[in-house]
Amino acid sequence: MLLEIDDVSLLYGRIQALHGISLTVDEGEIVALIGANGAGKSTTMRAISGIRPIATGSIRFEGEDISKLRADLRVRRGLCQAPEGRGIFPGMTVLENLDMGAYTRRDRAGVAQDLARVLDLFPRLAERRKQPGGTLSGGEQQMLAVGRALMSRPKLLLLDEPSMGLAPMLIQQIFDIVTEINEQGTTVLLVEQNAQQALARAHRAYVLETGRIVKSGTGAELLHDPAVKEAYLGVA
Amino acid sequence: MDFDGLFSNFGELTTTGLTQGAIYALVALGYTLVYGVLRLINFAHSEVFIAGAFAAIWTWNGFGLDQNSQVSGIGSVLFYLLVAMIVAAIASAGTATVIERVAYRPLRKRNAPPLAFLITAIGASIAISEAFGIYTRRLPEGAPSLVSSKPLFHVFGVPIDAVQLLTIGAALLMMVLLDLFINRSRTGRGIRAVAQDANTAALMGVNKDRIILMVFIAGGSMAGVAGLLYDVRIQTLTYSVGFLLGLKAFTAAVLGGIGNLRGALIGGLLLGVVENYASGLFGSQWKDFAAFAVLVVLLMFRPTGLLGESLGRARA
Amino acid sequence: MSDTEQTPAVPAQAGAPAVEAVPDREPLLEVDNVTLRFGGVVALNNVDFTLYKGEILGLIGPNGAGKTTCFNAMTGIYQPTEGQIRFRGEKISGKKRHEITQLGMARTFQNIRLFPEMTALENVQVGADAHHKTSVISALFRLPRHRREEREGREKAERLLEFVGIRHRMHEFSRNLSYGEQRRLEIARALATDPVLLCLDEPAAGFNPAEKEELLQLIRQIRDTGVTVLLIEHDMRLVMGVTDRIVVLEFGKKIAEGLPAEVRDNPKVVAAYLGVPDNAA
Amino acid sequence: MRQKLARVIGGVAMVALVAGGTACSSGSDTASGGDACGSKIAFFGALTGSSAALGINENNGVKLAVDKYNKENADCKVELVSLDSQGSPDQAPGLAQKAIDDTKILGVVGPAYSGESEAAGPLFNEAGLVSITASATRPSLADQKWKTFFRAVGNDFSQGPAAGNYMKNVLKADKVYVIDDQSAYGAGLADEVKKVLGPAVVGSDKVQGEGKQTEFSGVVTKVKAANVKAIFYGGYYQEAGLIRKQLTAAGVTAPLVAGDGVNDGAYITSAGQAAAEGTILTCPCQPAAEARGTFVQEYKALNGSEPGTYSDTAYDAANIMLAGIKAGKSTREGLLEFVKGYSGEGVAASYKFTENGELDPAQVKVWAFKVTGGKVVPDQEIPKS
Amino acid sequence: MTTVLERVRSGREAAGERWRGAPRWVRWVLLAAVIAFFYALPNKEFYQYLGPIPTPGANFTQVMFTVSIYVLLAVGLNIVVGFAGLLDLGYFGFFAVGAYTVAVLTSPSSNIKTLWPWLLVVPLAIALTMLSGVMLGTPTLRLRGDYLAIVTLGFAEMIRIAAVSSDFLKGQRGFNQIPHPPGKYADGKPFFGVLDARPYYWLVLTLIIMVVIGVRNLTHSRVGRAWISIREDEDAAQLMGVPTFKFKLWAFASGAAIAGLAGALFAGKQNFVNSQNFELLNSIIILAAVIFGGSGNIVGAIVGGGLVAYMIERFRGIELFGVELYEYRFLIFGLVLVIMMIFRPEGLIPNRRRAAEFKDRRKEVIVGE
Repeated sequence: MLLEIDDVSLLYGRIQALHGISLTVDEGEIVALIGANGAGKSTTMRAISGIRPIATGSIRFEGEDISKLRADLRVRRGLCQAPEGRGIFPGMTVLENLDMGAYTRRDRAGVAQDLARVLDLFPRLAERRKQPGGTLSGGEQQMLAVGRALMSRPKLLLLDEPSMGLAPMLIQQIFDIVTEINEQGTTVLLVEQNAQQALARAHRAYVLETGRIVKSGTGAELLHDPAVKEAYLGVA
Repeated sequence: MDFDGLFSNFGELTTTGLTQGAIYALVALGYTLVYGVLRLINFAHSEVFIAGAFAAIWTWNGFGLDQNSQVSGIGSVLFYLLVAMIVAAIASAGTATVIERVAYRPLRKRNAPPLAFLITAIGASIAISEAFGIYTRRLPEGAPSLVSSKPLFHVFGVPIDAVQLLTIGAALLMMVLLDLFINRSRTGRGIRAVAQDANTAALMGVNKDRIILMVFIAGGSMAGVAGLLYDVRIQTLTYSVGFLLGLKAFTAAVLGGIGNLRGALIGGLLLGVVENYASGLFGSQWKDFAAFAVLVVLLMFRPTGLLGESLGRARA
Repeated sequence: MSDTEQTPAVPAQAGAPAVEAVPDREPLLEVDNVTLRFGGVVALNNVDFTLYKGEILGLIGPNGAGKTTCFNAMTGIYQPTEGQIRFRGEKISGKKRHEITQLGMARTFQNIRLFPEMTALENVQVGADAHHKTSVISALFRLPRHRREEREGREKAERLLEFVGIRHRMHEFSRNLSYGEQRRLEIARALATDPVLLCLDEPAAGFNPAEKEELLQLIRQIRDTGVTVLLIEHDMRLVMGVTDRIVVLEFGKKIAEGLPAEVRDNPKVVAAYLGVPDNAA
Repeated sequence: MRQKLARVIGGVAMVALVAGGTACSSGSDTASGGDACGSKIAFFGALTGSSAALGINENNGVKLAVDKYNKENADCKVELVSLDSQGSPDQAPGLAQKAIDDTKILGVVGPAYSGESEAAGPLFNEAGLVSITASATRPSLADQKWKTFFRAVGNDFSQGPAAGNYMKNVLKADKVYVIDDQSAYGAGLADEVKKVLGPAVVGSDKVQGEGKQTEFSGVVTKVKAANVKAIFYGGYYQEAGLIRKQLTAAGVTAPLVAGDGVNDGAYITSAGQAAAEGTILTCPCQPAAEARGTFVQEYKALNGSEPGTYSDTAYDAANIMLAGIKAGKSTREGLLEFVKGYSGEGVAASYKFTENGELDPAQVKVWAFKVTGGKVVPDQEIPKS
Repeated sequence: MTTVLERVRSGREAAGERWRGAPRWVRWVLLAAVIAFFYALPNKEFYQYLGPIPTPGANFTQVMFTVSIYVLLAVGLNIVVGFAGLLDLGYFGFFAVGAYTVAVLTSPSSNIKTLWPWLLVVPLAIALTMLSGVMLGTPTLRLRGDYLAIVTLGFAEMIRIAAVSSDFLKGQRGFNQIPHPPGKYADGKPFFGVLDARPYYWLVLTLIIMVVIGVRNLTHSRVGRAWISIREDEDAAQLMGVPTFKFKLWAFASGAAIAGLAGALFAGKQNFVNSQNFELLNSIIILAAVIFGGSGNIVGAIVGGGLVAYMIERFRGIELFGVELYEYRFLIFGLVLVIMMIFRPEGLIPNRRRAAEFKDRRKEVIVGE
């Protein structure tokens, strides 16, 4: 078990955003977290990466309880998130942004290798490597965010809405890359609005609703679950 | 208004203004760095400057130099300057670190609102300044005259002396070093990352506490060097001078666009020159008035300063 | 499944217009070829649509499609780079935000923006104050006019809290309300400004189906009191259930406009909004 | 047990008091009784804060006077109360009231500065509490019809013209630059100097006092460009030292002439010996050799430091009051009358007051001092015109 | 430490609850008792029984006058900082405007020699201060947060320099013989004399009560709601139809008016006004006082302003291990500010709303920090 979340609750001020969430991610999996806007998907991600404190419950990574660990130390443990809304450093060039992904790493050779790999995955980024992140288009920023997360060579990659604001072609591309990354050995936890794509690619998935997990199963199961279809795919 | 006073002394007012401005700029960097990363006016930064300035004087005293000593020989002068500079930088960086630890970090741990930070900053500033005042019995301390201010050469008839060269040169050198540090080093990249988006930076594995510490150390060292240059130039130090100088330096930082390193330099130099022109034009008593008037007017037309805000956003 | 025709909604106030879904086609808000750029990013690209009096218009699109940006342009937060927006025939750009509100446009926020340190009642009173004339002087000395307006404002606020169903919580600080209550409070506060047009920005985000159902009823009731509603929403069921017409944005562009049924069957919309099925791009 | 002890001690104290009282009364006239013993005089001035040096000088002078008096009259001591005003007019009324409330306080030496004198004067006047200032030289203080105001030094009208005359006649300066610190004292002095020198003043500038300004490049530049024979500074030693230092550093060699506010050892420390050399300091007082007798030695023995500016005048002011107490004036009215009619010699001057409390102009002597070899040495007495 | 603090906190909360729970008449009686206490305070016959409360180093009545002026200023600044959330670091500048208006128009040493009576000038001083508030606010209130802070600081410093350096404002020479407020005892002696500070104190105390009632009326109205909504979320306030700029200007102007009143009272009592009265440090002390007491709460501001002014004077005349504590008062003041903010950032008597917010904020600390 790579990641194990047990009965996690989280508060925003006095509003409870998560009510006892439990989920697991196994090594080598793609796990998707789907749900409507405001259901608590991104909040879950923030709790895992340590940007928000949890009120109760525990988060274990490779068997170690990391619930009280500082966010940057979680990154050092091999847990890296490409945040929602991309979180590009607008004043840094594409290369510098990618370098930030490798901030915790000291092996120069490995970093260079990964940089080559990322630029290979995203040729657009290679073209714009000297350009400040703020001037990229939405899709390019999304690629940069994913590429940057990869630069830390994470054991578990957390992707928060990688398809947001992207044209269909690009969505396709991003998901292809997610699959490819996964095949290369990175475990992925994916939060998606685009349930169709997410479920199609994921090994397993959880459905969140108002801060609770209401359903879970394999991607295929959920993809064909009529209730899920109606609620999140808009298909009556 | 004394236009004659302004024009006949234009050259010298400019050079002395630039010299003073260089000191403002170095102190302004500290404000700008901390503001860029924490969005906090580090009100106590003026005391960081004073700590360095006193440290330099006390170092010289330790070598048996007082305000009446004459030092000759370029070698020994350089030695004294260098030693005092290192001590001053360490003292200032240390003071800044202590302020961060004692006054700011506990508040960050409690997620206190910005106003609370401002008040602790003011409290720390008053307390440190008073501590120096009580220790020195509120009397001025003299520094030896290490560098001669006899004119070395003339440019367009304006005499340039060694103190001016040293001050402006050292300030520029420190600026370049800081610029390199921020833009080239790994820590510098961390600083810019935290300044632009602290949460995302944490997601990249940046330790915010460590970065904040580095920012205080970097800003503190700059202030320490500024303290040394101040000693060399003015040769006397009173515990209370930090307040106004700090205020001016902050003004300089805002003028240039707070959070913007190059803005701090430009703001500092501009402020030094403008207030000197004003003292030529209206009389020295209106010098500070002019400095603040420039700030107010500028902010009305360019609400984020000359070069605009933010560390890193405009490529630092 | 056009729910609109079969609404049994009880009008909250007397004199509500007929429940007939056909709008009287009097334009209320005209978005006229609006383009908006931030730095290098084009957030809105030549968006063009009209909102008619009395209707509920849905503005939909995937996350990041520019819906909220469009909203912000309409409420005067952003100035369009090109094109213009007219509300009740008047140009929006150049108007101060509170003037736009006083002109009759009110909104809620995607990420709730109440005044957390005010009670629920006070929050709504702030909205009601939009049409009050009390001066500082009359407030200072508690002159009769101030007291009258204060009483009226309070009564109105209580009525609206009753309307959205959280009157029993009116003395709580808004930050202490539950998520659903906060969403309702935002609507009450917006209604307190006596809007002609109410803009709701993802009011159902974070709601469970039962809560969504209640919201649906509430939106209909609001429309039935004569208020035109612009609704940004993700939840297709909600949008399909309540709107008269739908505008679809994607990637800052309008890709479709029409009746809910038409929109739902539009292949472009299906592709963009519902997600591209694997191996179908 | 404890209570008993307290009672015993109290009893002893009472006896001592009564004994002291009778001992004293035997030596003085019977009318005002023996309760002049155990009375107090107050010193009023800055003892902390940025303008404390002057106040400390004066307080030490008063301390010496009281100390000497108590040694000579061991059976009838007088107590000194020091009130720290920080030189701020804000604080002055509260402290003045404090002095007034204490009915044992018969007279006040001070207030030291003109500003606080303005604020405290009306209270003293109302309460009939006599005050002799040893250093507040603003002329207008004497014009406010305060019955209780006395000044043990000449005002700015005496010192200013003298300084001007010195520059004109002794230094033969035909070009003078005048700087002041905008303080009541400094600006007043500078105005008088300007009046005397007339067209010889080729430029003037103002700086900020009270330690607010340390960087004088603007002034220095202008002085340098004016190429003058002498520079006059109206203000206090702290800024004077800095200005002198920065002027010398910039290569200006013309001598600095300043008033008694700069006449303090701290000036030389602040300017540095080399730069301070040759500075002319005027003072409406006489040099030690003239009349000071053993004052300097005694002052040093008591306070451990050299007397500074106004230490002597404060000493004299205190002695005037002590003479009154010695003469048995045990009420405020009595002491006030005594001071009004006083005439006698002090270490700094001879004292006699005019109708509105000024030092009799005939008694005002202005001397010029010169910084030589790191010390302030007397130069010459300046004739009044 | 924490437990003591917790106990103090819970005790205070309990007291607050009891206060709110008490019947109306009980509250009125208590309030009347407190007010009566403060009216009685400067009488020697009363305060001599109060043990360590009277200041040993200065006349207590005079100190109480200073304290009351600070309280008035704190109440005024609380409108600007506490309610409208505008960080004003130069508030004391308005005090200076008020005091100088009185000085210039009444003092015989003024250039214009109008020699008007004090009472006539007071409304003028308030009006002029309000006007200066509007003049400062109009261009600067578009700036936000820290920029506003530095600009107000700059303005206050400009006022001070103008006071020091301009001929018209007489600099350090100042204005003397400023008239006192009118009023005579039966025997013809002036009520507001030179020696007795009590009438001045009573006057300020009465005005404080009136001002507090006025401020309360404002905060319980549309105006107060507008201020708080601006503080909470300026954008949302605008979108709810609040003319934010107008109300920010009103906050500035009302705050300024109160400072102007304080300045006029000060000048009338002090008899003498010069540039030394207006140090920048005063602005900072008052801001600290408001935050210290509990910004956004009128009672908090009163307590903060009173305590800070009183504490600074209280150190006078105390010797500890042979050193006069007065010398250390600002050192102690600075340290108290730091410690206070760390352990109680919401202030001594926070607004109920604020207290809850701070509690929640503490829970939301980022992990590991």
